[in-house]
Amino acid sequence: MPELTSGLGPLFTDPDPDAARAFFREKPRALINKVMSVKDAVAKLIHDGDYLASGGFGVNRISTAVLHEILRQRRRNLGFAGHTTTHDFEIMCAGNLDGEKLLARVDASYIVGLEARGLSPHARRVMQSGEVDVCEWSNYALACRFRAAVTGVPFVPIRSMLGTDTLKRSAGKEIVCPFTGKKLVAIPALYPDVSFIHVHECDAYGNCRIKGITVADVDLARCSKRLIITTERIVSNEEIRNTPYWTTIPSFCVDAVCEVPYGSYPGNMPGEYFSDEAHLREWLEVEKDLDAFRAFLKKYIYDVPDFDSYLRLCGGVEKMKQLRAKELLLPSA
Amino acid sequence: MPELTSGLGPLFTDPDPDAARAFFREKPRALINKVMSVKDAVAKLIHDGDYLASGGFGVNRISTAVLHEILRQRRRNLGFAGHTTTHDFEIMCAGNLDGEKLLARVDASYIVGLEARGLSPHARRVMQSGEVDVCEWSNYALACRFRAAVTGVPFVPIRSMLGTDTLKRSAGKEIVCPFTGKKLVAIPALYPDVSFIHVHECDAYGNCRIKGITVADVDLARCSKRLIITTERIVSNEEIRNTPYWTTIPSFCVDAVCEVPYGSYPGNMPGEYFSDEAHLREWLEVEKDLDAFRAFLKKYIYDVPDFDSYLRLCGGVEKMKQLRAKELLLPSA
Amino acid sequence: MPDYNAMELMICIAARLLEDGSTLGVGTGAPCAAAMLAQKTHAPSLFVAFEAGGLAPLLPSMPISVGDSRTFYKGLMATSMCDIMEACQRGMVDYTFLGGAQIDMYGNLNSTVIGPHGKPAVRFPGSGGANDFASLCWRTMVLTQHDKRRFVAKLDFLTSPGFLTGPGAREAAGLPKDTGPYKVITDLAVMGFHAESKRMQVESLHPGVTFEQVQANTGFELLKAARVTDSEPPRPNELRILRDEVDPYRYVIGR
Amino acid sequence: MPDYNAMELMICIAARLLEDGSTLGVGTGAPCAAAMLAQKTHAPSLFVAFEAGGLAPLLPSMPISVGDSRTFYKGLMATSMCDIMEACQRGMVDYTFLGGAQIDMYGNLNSTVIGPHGKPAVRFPGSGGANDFASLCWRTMVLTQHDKRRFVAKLDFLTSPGFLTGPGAREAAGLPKDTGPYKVITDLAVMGFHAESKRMQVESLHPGVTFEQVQANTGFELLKAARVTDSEPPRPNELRILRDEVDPYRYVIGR
Repeated sequence: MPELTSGLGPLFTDPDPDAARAFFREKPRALINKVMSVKDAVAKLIHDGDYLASGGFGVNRISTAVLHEILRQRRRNLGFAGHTTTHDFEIMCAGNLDGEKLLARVDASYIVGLEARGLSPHARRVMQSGEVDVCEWSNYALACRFRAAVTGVPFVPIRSMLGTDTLKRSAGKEIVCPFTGKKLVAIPALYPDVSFIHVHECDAYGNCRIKGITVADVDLARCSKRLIITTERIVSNEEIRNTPYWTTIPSFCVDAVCEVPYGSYPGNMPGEYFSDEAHLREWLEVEKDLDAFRAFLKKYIYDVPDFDSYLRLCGGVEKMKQLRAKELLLPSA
Repeated sequence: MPELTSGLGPLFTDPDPDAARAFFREKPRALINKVMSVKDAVAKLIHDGDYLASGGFGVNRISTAVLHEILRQRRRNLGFAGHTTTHDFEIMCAGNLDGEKLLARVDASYIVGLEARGLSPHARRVMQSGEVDVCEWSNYALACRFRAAVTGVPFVPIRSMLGTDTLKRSAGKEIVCPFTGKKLVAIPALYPDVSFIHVHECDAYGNCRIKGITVADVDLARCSKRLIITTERIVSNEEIRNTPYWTTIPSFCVDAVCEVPYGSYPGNMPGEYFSDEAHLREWLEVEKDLDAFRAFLKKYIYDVPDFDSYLRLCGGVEKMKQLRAKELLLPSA
Repeated sequence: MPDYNAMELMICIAARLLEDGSTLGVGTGAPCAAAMLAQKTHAPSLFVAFEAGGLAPLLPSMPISVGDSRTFYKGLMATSMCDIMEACQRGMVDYTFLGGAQIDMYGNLNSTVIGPHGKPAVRFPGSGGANDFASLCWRTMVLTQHDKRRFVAKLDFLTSPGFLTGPGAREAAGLPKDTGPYKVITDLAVMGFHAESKRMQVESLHPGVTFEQVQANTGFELLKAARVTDSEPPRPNELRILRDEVDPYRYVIGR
Repeated sequence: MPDYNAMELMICIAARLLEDGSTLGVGTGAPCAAAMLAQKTHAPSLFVAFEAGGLAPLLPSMPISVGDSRTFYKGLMATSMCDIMEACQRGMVDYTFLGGAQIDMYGNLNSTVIGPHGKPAVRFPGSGGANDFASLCWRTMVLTQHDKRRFVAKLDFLTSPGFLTGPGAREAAGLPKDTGPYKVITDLAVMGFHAESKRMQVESLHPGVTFEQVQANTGFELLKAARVTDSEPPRPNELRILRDEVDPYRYVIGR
């Protein structure tokens, strides 16, 4: 029997499948109209202390409107699944300012960076302060936490993280395979309290289509206790039913449907619009100075009533046309 | 520590992921034209003693042409994954006649039946003779054997089969969850030597689209060491690349592409043609009498050179038009 | 003489047990007819899930196979077996209907073999998805003919779990909490399970059937519920819909 | 003065190591440029896999994110992170390119923190998919600048596995057999790993660079390969394709 390592990292959520089953037993399944505003969805479904997860991939196909609304409604003490979180993590960290603490716990596989764009000065400030509890994972391991939860089992085994500090600072546990005697890492299930996923289209009940890479969202949608869908557009139930093999998320997972055109802005939405790199650079730039950052957040988030107003501040329809041209590889207007 | 049950059933294949990795390391990935006849694909890729798995769901979206060709080429001593196998299992069992033994080992979750149509007399004859080694599973457990293999881990845990004779006659092993102390069943990975899957369309390299339920085929395609695709039609690589989110099986899993229109006949192909219930009833009927069955197999399989000839014997284009009308819920011609 | 047959009665009783907005894992045949009838009466948003991947179709007719194209005709989703079974394992599927060659007093089912496993007298299909549904859905219902050959004291093979050996046995085996057999609907009666002993008990008798008659067709001692009622016969609108819309060719109800 | 810069040289060397018909897990930046260059020279059917789900795109330009729409533009498949990572775990992915804030003599990488984990002096992004790629792909390649701050005797945090503590350590840890670091390509040299000791060794020196210079920029003792060669400078057609087709806006090579 080889010596087995158990990660020292904190387990922020309960991996017990029977506790999750008791919740899912009561989750409504009926086909009812779930269309509401982002403001109402956040007010109704996201509470202080909840553990959240964001769909998409950091700055691609993200629910920016929900993230802004969480700031506006000043939620506190949240947990977050940092599964290649980039701009989404940057927005969450904006809630940790001047002694306020929106983000309290994070399962980190990729945080504080914006990939090729560089690191977020404010997210680093927050994460270097020690005020946020951190548990480390690899991207695949964190995806497998959703996979285990979807499957309704307390863990799934994988073969990465072995031998590293990433494992030691995770909450994974080494186990021995009963068939081969090989060492594996048991990855505990993660059932987020609330997730938000941006999709290309869905019906009023929440049957969704994603037209591109799904990242971890097929799983994330299924393992989340509550789920907010933002969508580029709402389509009819008849349209969904005409090609049921295009449905990626079924309505019985969904609690709210919010129609938010350009909802992934300033991020990329495949086939719809490219990312606004200038605006993303502006975020990274203003974060360097706290006064500038406060003013920026006030202007773009706290002083506007909703996401449409944010889009108007950022250039409105003209800007969106440019980003669409860029996405479709057309000559820009 | 609760008492743990280990299934007594035989493990027909090696669940070791490192052995599988060594195979997959050498599996060619290049984009090359893989179009060939069913005859050549079976001759080249399926050998005596191999462990096989069939895509689709028994009599829906199955590779009938490959199954017939296995009979015609008189393969022997095969293993088979009986994952809701109905008409496919019936065809395999037809190779166990007059002392010949095509089928030697079966992982059984659903065998010998054709669902609402009743049981296959000959498949029962074969399975009641004791000449085929059997390991029992539930459908989900057997699907999870593919899932574990796809994942490259030696097992995945599930919560069904517990407490039953199905578990005792399986090769699953009870384990204790390191997080919750709960009992789970470890389901060992299954890497078939060869699988055959019928799809709606694919390109010459083997990038495939399935337009309907995928059953276990997304996984089966990925975990099989060798894979034969039969397809209703071949489309261009450009068409595949125009909507990459419709690809269900990527070409690097595929070893042979065989264009076989009506290839699931007498089974159902979603959106294409319905099952030929009369012909399926004829199979069940002739099996009752061994002489009649021998004559039937000679006429429909052994004495015809290929699947097209079988289709002609069964009513050809006229019959196919009727089945298409039935599938599309049109008034039959 | 009643104006309905035993199968029609069983299907109507089964349909009434399905709540609107609940989820149901089913196979073909009578269970599917019950689901369609429920949808067309009191439960329009009953979510039907087929183990091969079909979810919530608008069934144009009774499927022949759990995987045929009818099972996802105008469905909300056409997905995979794992996706459906994972939903069951996660606790999202409320009901299932099963059958079997044998059933015992704890609602355990045999659909694998009669006789020794290695060389059986009769080989049946095996578990299929039945063990999974019986393990993972919240409430298992059984629809079956009632005779001594089926209702036996000891199964030849325990394919799919009921309450196993009795109180606490499912939990001890590791099966999900609070799951298990719920109702057994036969051509004679409706049975449930005693809350403490987990043994099968008669809860309602079909018109003209006595408890003694049910016991005489059962290979183990049946309990009686505190209150044994009369099964409600099919209502006219149920019969009309069942015959005209659900099964016009009488594939299931015709026998 | 050569007519190319260090980054161009590194990318050309990296591209040449990629065989046609092999599979590669990559991120954005220089690794992606190397993959594009390989495709446009000797390896047209190099399968590029992005961890977010993009498989084998016809990249119209360099992606900004591992998950942006360029990563599956006219791809063979747009799938999920698990599907890509499972392919790695199954043994279907031959190469990966990684980077990191620190690397040690066994090719272990740190991309998590400098200083104590609970309250670090510097927080980096963490593993992302790097630990998975380094654990599961057959051969790991590292592209990085060469200086003593990066090439350290002891990592502050071991994010992604190289050969861990040396010979046999990966296998003992449970990592898949026969995997591990393959090449480290810097602005000074190309390094591999000694077959027995698993320690980093200089295999080729870039034009004008001496072994001593490489050692002076490295915080641990470097080995010398049995035969240390001269790195081949970029060929004219490589430079032309890299500058005109792969990175015309000089996002990566412009520095």
